[in-house]
Amino acid sequence: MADSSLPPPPPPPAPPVGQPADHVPPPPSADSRIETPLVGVYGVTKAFGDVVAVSDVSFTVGPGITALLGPNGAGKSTLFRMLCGLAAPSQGTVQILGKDARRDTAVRGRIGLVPQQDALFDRLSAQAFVEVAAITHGLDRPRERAAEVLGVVDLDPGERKPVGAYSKGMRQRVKLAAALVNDPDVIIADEPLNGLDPVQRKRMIALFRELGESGKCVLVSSHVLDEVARLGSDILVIAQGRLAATGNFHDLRALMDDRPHRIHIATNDPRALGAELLRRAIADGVRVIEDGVEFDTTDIEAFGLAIAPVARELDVHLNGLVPLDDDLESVFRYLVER
Amino acid sequence: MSGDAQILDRGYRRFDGERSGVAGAVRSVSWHTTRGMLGLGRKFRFKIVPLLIILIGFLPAIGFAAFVIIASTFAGADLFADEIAPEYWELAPQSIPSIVLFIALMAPDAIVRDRRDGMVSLYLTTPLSRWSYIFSKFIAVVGVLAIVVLVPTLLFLIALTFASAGPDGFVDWIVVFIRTVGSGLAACLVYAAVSMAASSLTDRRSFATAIVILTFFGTLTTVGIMIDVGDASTTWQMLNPVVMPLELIARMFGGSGEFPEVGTANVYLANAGWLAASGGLLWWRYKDAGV
Amino acid sequence: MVFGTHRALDSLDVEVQPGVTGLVGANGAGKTTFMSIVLGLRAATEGSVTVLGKDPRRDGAELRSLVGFGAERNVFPDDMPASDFVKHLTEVRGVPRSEAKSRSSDALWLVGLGEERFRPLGTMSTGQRQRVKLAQAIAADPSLILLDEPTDGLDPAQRDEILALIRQVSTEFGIDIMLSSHLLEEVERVCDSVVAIDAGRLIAQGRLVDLVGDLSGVSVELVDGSDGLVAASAVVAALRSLGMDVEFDGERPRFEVDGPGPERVVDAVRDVVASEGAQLRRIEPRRRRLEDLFEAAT
Amino acid sequence: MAGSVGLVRSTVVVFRVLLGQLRSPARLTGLGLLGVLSMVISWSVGSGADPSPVQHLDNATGVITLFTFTLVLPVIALIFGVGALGDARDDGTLVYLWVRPLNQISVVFGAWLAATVISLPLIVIPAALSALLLDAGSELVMATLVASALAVVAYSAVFVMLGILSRFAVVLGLVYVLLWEGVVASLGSIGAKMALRGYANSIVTSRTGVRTELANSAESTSIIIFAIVTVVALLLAAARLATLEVD
Repeated sequence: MADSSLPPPPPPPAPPVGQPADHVPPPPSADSRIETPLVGVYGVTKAFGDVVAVSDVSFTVGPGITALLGPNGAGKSTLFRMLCGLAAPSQGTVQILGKDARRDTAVRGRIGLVPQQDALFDRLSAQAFVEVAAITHGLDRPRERAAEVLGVVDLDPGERKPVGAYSKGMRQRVKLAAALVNDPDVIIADEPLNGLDPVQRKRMIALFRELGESGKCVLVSSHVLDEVARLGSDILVIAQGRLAATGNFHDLRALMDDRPHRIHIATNDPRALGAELLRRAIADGVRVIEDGVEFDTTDIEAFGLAIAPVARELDVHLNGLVPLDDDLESVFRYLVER
Repeated sequence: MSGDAQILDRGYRRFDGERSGVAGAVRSVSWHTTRGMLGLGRKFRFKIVPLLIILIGFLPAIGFAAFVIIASTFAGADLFADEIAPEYWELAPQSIPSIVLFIALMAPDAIVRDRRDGMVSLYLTTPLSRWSYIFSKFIAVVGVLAIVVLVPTLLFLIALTFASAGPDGFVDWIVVFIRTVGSGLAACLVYAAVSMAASSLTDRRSFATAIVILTFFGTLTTVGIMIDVGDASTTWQMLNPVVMPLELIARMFGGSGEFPEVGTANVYLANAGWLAASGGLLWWRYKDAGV
Repeated sequence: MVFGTHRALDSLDVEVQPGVTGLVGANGAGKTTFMSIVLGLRAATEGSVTVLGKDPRRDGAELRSLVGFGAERNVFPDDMPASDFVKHLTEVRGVPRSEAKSRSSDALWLVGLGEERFRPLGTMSTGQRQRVKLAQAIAADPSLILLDEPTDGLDPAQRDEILALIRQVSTEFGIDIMLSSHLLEEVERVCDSVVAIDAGRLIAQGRLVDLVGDLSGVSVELVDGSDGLVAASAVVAALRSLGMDVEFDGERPRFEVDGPGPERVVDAVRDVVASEGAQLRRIEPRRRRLEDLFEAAT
Repeated sequence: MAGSVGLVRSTVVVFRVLLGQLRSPARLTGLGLLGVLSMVISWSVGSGADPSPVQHLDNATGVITLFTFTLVLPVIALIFGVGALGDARDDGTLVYLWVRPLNQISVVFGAWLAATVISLPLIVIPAALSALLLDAGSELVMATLVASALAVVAYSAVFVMLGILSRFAVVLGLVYVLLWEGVVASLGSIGAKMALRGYANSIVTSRTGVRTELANSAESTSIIIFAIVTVVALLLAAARLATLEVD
């Protein structure tokens, strides 16, 4: 199916586990070709003069939410701009729904972009701004569609105030509405929740999850890892312009076998529990601290299965069990530090 | 082990000395602005324009002073008594070129940079208020402009005194000195205010220079054409911000400059008008400045 | 406080405690208005305000020399070296010139800027510039520092550093701080007390430890994945049969268990998980989060 | 679902959006003042006593071609022409017209329409009123109307192109207007051929008989040249837009 004029894309690496196994596979939309991923990046390099923003990155993304993470200046925004056709890669190819958005303007109609910059057409009202997006997408009922999608982001279509006078949080939701008006198959959002207050943030996270579960490909970048963890667990990590990791961050943590899992257990008899787990070689290291005991283990699965039965056997209370470096924050730090 | 070894706490030190309040704030902002305009503490290329402007202002004065001093030591002091005795109010206009360059290139720097760099809102979180901030900028601009205008004028005055074509008698000299400084400063106030107000309309330096030039020379040419070609009455010159301050200097000496037809009251009114308009515009541009 | 026609702050009565206070949830208008009033740049339409025992409108100038400020906007004089920037602002806040030079140098060391302090601000990273912002705020020895979304635009590593610095300024330097933020997790991590506003109305205020904290019972999490979900439902059913009340949304393998006596609850969870052979990931005391406060109020 | 958007429909929506953005109060008042200035000058020249009607027509035509066509018209067309697409590219709103299934020609066409439509009233009305105030005969008024309207169309296209070609479009535009058209064009006939103002002046000369600077062709030639310049400028702009890296 690859377009002959394009260099045949190198066989994409095993696509990341699009969804944790338990997610019901998305309903096959009419024209989705199973073998073409929604978003494909093959051997892409992008340099501005002698500054290499992105160097030889390849990945594919399927339906669902995938979070693009990376330190400031790692090349995330450049990557997003190439995906939407705003910029051309110096080397390699970028495909959305199998097409290059830089050359094929039709496919741009199936992309929903939430840009990072804050600028809008300041003199328009929210309704007018989203209507412009609807018209430029060629929708036939722009006014109704705009009002509908403004409702989805809790904005009042009747509000006459120009968006220039809106607060940062409200402008962010206008941008989101404009990105959803054409019911896109691929949503690319560069720090979409920046500036939202807690209530709006929670609603927008729920909205993104819904979009992901409905089979759309939602690619979100963010610096707030708590927020990313609530969106989903599939991540793409970029550091210094290179791809550092792809996939579910729990699996990624498990892959890091050079870093034992550290788990803190609060119990009334830390020494007994510690000794027993060591004896059974379930844990490799133990540190007793005031209110409990810290374990190191390389086999997190065995540990998780054994801890409750052992505690029951010794009849000690299992008041708390907290993995210290299993969360996204630690996974990200280990990946980017390297 | 000597008893006086000690490990000092390098932590955070409190400051409970005297704080200088608004006065100190105005002083440091106006000094900071002056340094900025003169390019001090900045890369060399920022020093070129200020140096050029000051040179243009000083050269004629230094040249004239040197010529007079040398000539009078050889050919006797009274040689020049009558030929070169210009009226005192004709000394300041000698530095018109540097005034023009100053208001177009240096004054905007005082205003525009803070707006573009977000410093205005930062200053408002210090003891400065909007008015004290504008005032500190005003002092800086008037100060530097005074150097460009007054120092050459005083050089001329001293040279004239050497050539014994200056005011005779010590008291008379002091009166002329005070009048020169007073009128010169008055002119600087108007030039500074108008150029600051014009530059406050934009955040970009190039646009600010364009607006200042348009304000001063747009009005100059329009009034000129109206009078020369359209035979409008000369009182229209009141709308000419380049000429009015110079007329003010002449009138403060009791004489009259290029436009005697414009009544002295009108000259004062025109200058006051330009000052008020600039103050009003500056207030409007800064009234919403905030955090 | 009516701001134009839009009521930015609605009859707010707030006492800010010493230590680090988080101003949370205020939307754009509310937050800027609040800070402008505290700094005496704008008057409240009704009601009275005292900051550090002073009335901001009457003795604003004196007050502002005692308040450090870190603006949200990341706009700086690009060609000015950070050292000059901090020294200048310290002087403008009333500290004599000689004293200002040494104090600004100390402040830059304390926020972790060594040699790079002499580089122009335009060439610095967002992380470094946030540090300069903090240095400028502490150099004049303020009694209170206002920080407007200090972690905005920072990546995770830079975020941790700035939050640690803020903590250090409060505990080690003994300067009270009020920071605005939209991220409840960060506020919980770094603040001592919180003022929560939603659409101009006060939702909650007080020390964090009183507002948020442990509840009775535990929240349990099994390993992710579909078999985790199956195991969770089985464990939940078993626990309910033992008379425990369990909250479980069925979407993710997590549930909250409560019942008579903390130890009986913990042991019940332990025994059921062991008998079901489920893979345990996390057991934590149930906590009321700031988020739940917002949830309840809207 | 989103097919490719019709050329006319997308041009109209781009036109409406960019026109809204150009209508900033600061620009309108500032450039409006420029028009008022030319009227004040024309009023004073018009009411001044002149030795002979021929000399008066000469003076009047001088005001129009030397003040209005040299300063007012190009500066206003420059600010709006460059602003039409230049502002959108600089502040990052161009992305809302780019990541869309529409032919980018309509973006350039819409921008040109917006620049022209907003410049026309600000230029042609003061120019016509100036001609009236100069009261030097109706030929001058008609000539000013026709010449200024057509010139705006061509200038706007050139400046829209400039706005996309370079980030320093305003400075480059001023250099073209003041240096090229002001100085170089008057040195040789090739230069004159390249200066749009020459064709505007030609229309005035052919209608009033008064010799004007750089005038070198009949009215019909000027109209054709304006048309060609407009089309070529827009095509170049579209070509550049397609290869542009948008933030």
